[in-house]
Amino acid sequence: MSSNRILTMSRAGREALDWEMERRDEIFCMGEDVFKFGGIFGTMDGFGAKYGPERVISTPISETGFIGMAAGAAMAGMHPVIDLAYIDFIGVCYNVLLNTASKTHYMSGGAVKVPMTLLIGTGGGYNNAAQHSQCLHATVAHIPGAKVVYPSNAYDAKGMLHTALRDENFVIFLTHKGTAGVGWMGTPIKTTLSEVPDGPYEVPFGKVKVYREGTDVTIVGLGMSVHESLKAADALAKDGISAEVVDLRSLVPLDRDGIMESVSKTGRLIVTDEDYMSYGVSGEIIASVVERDPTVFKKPPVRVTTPDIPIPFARPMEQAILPLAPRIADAARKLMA
Amino acid sequence: MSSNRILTMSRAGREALDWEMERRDEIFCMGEDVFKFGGIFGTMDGFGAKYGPERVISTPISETGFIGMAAGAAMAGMHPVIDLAYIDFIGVCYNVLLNTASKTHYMSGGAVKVPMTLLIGTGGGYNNAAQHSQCLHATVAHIPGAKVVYPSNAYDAKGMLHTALRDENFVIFLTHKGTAGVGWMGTPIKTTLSEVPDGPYEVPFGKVKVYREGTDVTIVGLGMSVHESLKAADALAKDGISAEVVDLRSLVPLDRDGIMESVSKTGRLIVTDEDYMSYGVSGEIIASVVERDPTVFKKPPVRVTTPDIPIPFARPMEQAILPLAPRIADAARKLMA
Amino acid sequence: MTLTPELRRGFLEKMALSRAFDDAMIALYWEGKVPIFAFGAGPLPGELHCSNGAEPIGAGVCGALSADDMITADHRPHHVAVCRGVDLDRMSAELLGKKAGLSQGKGGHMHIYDPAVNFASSGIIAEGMAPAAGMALARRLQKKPGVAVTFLGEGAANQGAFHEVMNMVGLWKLPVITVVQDNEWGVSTAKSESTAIERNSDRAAGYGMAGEYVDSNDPDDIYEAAARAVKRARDGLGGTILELKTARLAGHFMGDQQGYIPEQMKQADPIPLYRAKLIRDGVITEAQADAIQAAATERMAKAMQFAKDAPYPDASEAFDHVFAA
Amino acid sequence: MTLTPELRRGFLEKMALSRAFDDAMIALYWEGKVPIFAFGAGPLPGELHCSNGAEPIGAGVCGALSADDMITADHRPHHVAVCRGVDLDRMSAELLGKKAGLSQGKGGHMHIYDPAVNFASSGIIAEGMAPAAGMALARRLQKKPGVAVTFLGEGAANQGAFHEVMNMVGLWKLPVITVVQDNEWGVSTAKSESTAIERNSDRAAGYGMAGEYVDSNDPDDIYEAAARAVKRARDGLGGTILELKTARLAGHFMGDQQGYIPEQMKQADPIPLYRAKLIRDGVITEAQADAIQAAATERMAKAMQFAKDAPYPDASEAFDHVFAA
Ligand SMILES: Cc1ncc(C[n+]2csc(CCOP(=O)(O)OP(=O)(O)O)c2C)c(N)n1
Ligand SMILES: Cc1ncc(C[n+]2csc(CCOP(=O)(O)OP(=O)(O)O)c2C)c(N)n1
Ligand SMILES: [Mg+2]
Ligand SMILES: [Mg+2]
Repeated sequence: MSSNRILTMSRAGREALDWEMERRDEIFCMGEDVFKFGGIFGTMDGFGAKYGPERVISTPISETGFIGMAAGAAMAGMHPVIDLAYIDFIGVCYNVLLNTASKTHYMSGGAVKVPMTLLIGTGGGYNNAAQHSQCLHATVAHIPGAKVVYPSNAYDAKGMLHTALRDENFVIFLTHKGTAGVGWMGTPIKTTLSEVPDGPYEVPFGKVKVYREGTDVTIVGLGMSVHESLKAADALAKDGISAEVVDLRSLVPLDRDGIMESVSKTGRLIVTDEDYMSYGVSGEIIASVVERDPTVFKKPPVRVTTPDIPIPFARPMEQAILPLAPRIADAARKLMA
Repeated sequence: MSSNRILTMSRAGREALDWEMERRDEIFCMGEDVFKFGGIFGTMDGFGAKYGPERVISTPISETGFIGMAAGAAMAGMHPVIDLAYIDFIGVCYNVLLNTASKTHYMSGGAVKVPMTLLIGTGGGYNNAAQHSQCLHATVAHIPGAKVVYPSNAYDAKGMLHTALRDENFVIFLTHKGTAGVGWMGTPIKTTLSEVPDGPYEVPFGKVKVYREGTDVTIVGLGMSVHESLKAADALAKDGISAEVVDLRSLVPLDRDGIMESVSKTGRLIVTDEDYMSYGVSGEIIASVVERDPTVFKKPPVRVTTPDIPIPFARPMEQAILPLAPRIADAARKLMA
Repeated sequence: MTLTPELRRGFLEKMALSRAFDDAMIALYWEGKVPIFAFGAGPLPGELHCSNGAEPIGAGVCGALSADDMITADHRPHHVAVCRGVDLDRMSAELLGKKAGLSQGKGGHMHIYDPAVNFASSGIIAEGMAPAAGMALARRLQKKPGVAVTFLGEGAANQGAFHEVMNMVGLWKLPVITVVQDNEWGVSTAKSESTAIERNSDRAAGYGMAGEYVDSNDPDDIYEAAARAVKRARDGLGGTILELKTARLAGHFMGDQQGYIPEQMKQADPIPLYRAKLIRDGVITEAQADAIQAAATERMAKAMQFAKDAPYPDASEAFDHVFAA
Repeated sequence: MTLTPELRRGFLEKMALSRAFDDAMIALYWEGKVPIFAFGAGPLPGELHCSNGAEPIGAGVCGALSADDMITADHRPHHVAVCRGVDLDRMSAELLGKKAGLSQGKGGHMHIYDPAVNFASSGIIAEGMAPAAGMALARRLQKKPGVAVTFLGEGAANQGAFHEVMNMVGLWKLPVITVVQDNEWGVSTAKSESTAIERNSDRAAGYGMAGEYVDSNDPDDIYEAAARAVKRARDGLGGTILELKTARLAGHFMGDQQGYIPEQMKQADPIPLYRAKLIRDGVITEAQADAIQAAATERMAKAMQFAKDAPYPDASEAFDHVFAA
């Protein structure tokens, strides 16, 4: 097969997992409905038939139980891949993330490893209301001992999943529902699609990706916000404003140098994030820049995020509070004024 | 009784709860061992005997269950006061905080209220290792719909607990174990003690408190970090450096104006926080200042926090990673150099 | 506690109304979702979990309750809400995200709150169990009457909260009825694939409380079992795990093709069965049955019109109700 | 599975060693904590939950296990660790926070990991249950033998994780033995104040697995029950909830005055009882018993000396092991 293939994130991620599972017996999948439904993003689509119920295990609705089991299986030499569907559900199993999977290696002084990959969908924009639209990536990124990555396009989805599956640590692998390219979220977003090589490859964690170069303003985002930023950058280009769009891709480790590099060039920073504003990613990014050099800023940096409110159901309210392209573009225009 | 009484935070908080419970039947207490032990900080000390087992309910070790019950009781017109002991345990009941207690008022369009007060102890410094020393205040402050307060001295502990008990919302009331003045944490820290009026009074949420005025550098902290900052300020005074110590007191709402006011004066900012550094309070504070005015800084702001690592057990490691006074003072000296 | 003809006719009325509600919402759901199916499109966006097939539970259980009693339901709340008497117009408006909705458009279909009839629902699995027990505790402290009833699915019964809450209900003999709606499926997972034993009602023994299983999906039987549970609760004998076999006729949520359901597991529609039974028992005539159906359809049409006519909230209202003032 | 004299003598040896460990740690714990009691002071800082009184569980259950089997313990892990054969010197060093400790001083007494004997423990209530089941699952996938045993308290059995894990163990017939250590107390809360029924082993029926209660706190009885559970597990018959009545002689943690324990609930020390029993049964003589005690004391003194002599880790090592390289 040629490598001239344009894939969705969903299909690309599936290739990585399939490739690794074919070769490594220690990898197995677990999660609600994964055997028949293949995971929220189809990352395990068809795996039930291909690998059987021993390696593709549908579980009861017992997240503390099965993610805790996965951690134990990892300690015993396996590499579980868990589908948690929506990040809104972390509330019922947060202890496993916070205290077990992330800290055992440290608490054992390195004697025990917990290699496991936790796939979680994030985000809203499709009117699923306060308990099924959250991002909460800051909540998981604040846990020491867990790596947290967040690809926003098919190429990265595949490469970063290979990397996660070869990592000996607990990796929280986030995907914004709207970026994955699954049918129930509507037409795939064009900028999430990419040409994806056939074979395996790794995309290293902890490096930002400059999606689009620019000179006037840096827009830093992650997940869906990258694509809203790209839309905003298109609009801004028409106004003669050159925006550089930087995708964080990885929250832990975080590429502070990469962010700094872009801001040094433009002198203007917008951080856009679909997670709640306070005590989150947006503050961390801005602080990381200013603690290196506050004089880099020609204008005060700006946050375009979901405000500190639960996500409302009705479309007019939901669309207004999400950090969509027009809000990002507006912020950029003000920065240039 | 005269008001010339110097109390610990523990005793002061107890007075507020006792006063309110005497007068308001809707208040009741719940938590593990609260009937016999009176709560982790003795906030309910003696209440078992005074108010009886109906109003001071010792529970099974079922945090999702009893905190969820508290939320239901609140919806039905009560005001529960819950003792969760250590914040490290939020992992087993995080859903109640994240999705139930904080969001019901919003999701019901204001039709349902959830007035409840959740008392939680935070922090380390006494070698209780990775699962009993965490702060995690950013993890709860990132939840929209929950108020999060954090007194650091007896006067505020009493006044803010009165305020919490009269608030119609879900209030997460944090106290650093080391500041409470309970025997098992050793000799009470002098700066946590205050003169406490006999009668009830409210300390409003969302206002910083300037503990000590200064002109050279602003040190913003919360909980235990306030007291480490005060120690650092004493040391700095000997070097001729005048430090202003600002206690956040409340994370939600957050007094961004109050912080800005101090930094505008000194032009130098240290944020000190015993919680993990990334995606936490320290980044939020710095971002809040710089997004208002990056030119306020004479020098880049500095964070003195617990790094992004689990808390190690052994004293030499633990003491080195905590944000103690010498680290804060060092940071200030560098800022002044 | 007697199964009077009025009561039974009422069951059919409630069931018909609940079904009319779901059918109307299903029809609307597909508007605007072509050619590509997207949760977020159309006048009724978001996930939609309908109750078709579970109406006997709503009718039978709610029929055994009085105004003082309190309910928490789950992500599939319509049948319970309709049978409890939640305001139909405002509930319809809520599903459409209108300002006139019960939650002023902030909640959507999983978050139905109507304090006027002590009704609440929420979308995280087993999340409503503890609040229900807490409501019962509140009433005890307030020295007011009231039984709390929490509705969940058989899949949800494997969530840790179930154990914690059942233990406290048993320990403190709280008047809490836990209705496990056994529709055989949790999304695509059959009960036998999720649950170590056949009946969750058998788990009641582990909590020192009563357990009962009703396998007919018939509102008469459900009513009688619920009434027994309510009596025990009011008599101070504590809680019951009431597991009710039921049906899930419209899939897990809209868009669920249900290809995973084998032929022999196809479920019967309880409404025509009950209609026939009432006619057979001489409680109503064919004509009366038709009239009940027509009345339900008409009532729902009115509610839907109300919902459609109602204006959307203003975007700025998103910032209201984060905190109670 | 036969209760040989060698085995029984071994139980006494293990119990004596475990007790020697705890007594030595208790003595050290109070060093440096005067005049004001502070958790963080002295050469053994932090909370300390000792196992005095629970030694028969460690001896009896671990006696029924083989090297392949896996253990997760809780915040009170010493008796299980010592009886499992966790490295005594390095475990002692860990409690003192030394570089030579099992976790290089990073873990402390609640976080004992010794992969050489498949042992782990952790400090959040019921946290170890799911990992134990996962270890059993791993072995099944790897087609390797091994039973997993998880130890928790009777108080912990009311945590939601218990239910979730027990259901999956039952559902998938995993070889997992859940040892509920019923020492009658969870901190100051009596079992009757926390648990709706008398015995957690009766909850096993709700998960389709075997449940057994042993009420003697005698290692012989515990061994036999554990051996039965191990046999069931190895035979593919699935898990067991094994609840064992035991004692908590040194309070919940150091500093617990235990004023809440009524006279009639005072617990017996199982070690002198077992010693007398073995002498009565002619398994050992008084002199041999004394020798066993002396050997334990001596071994522990050696371990303590090792721990005391060992250097602390360097402060900079705090940054190691956050991630595996
Ligand atoms: C904690 C949590 N996990 C997973 C989900 C996703 N989810 C929603 S409904 C559902 C299935 C519920 O099955 P059951 O309890 O039997 O109710 P039914 O849908 O059959 O009415 C799942 C897995 C959720 N909402 N919350
Ligand atoms: C989730 C959680 N809640 C509370 C605690 C605090 N805690 C530690 S031990 C304990 C009592 C445990 O009782 P039990 O399970 O009977 O064990 P025992 O101490 O009697 O051995 C409690 C409440 C904790 N560590 N984790
Ligand atoms: Mg179901
Ligand atoms: Mg106990």
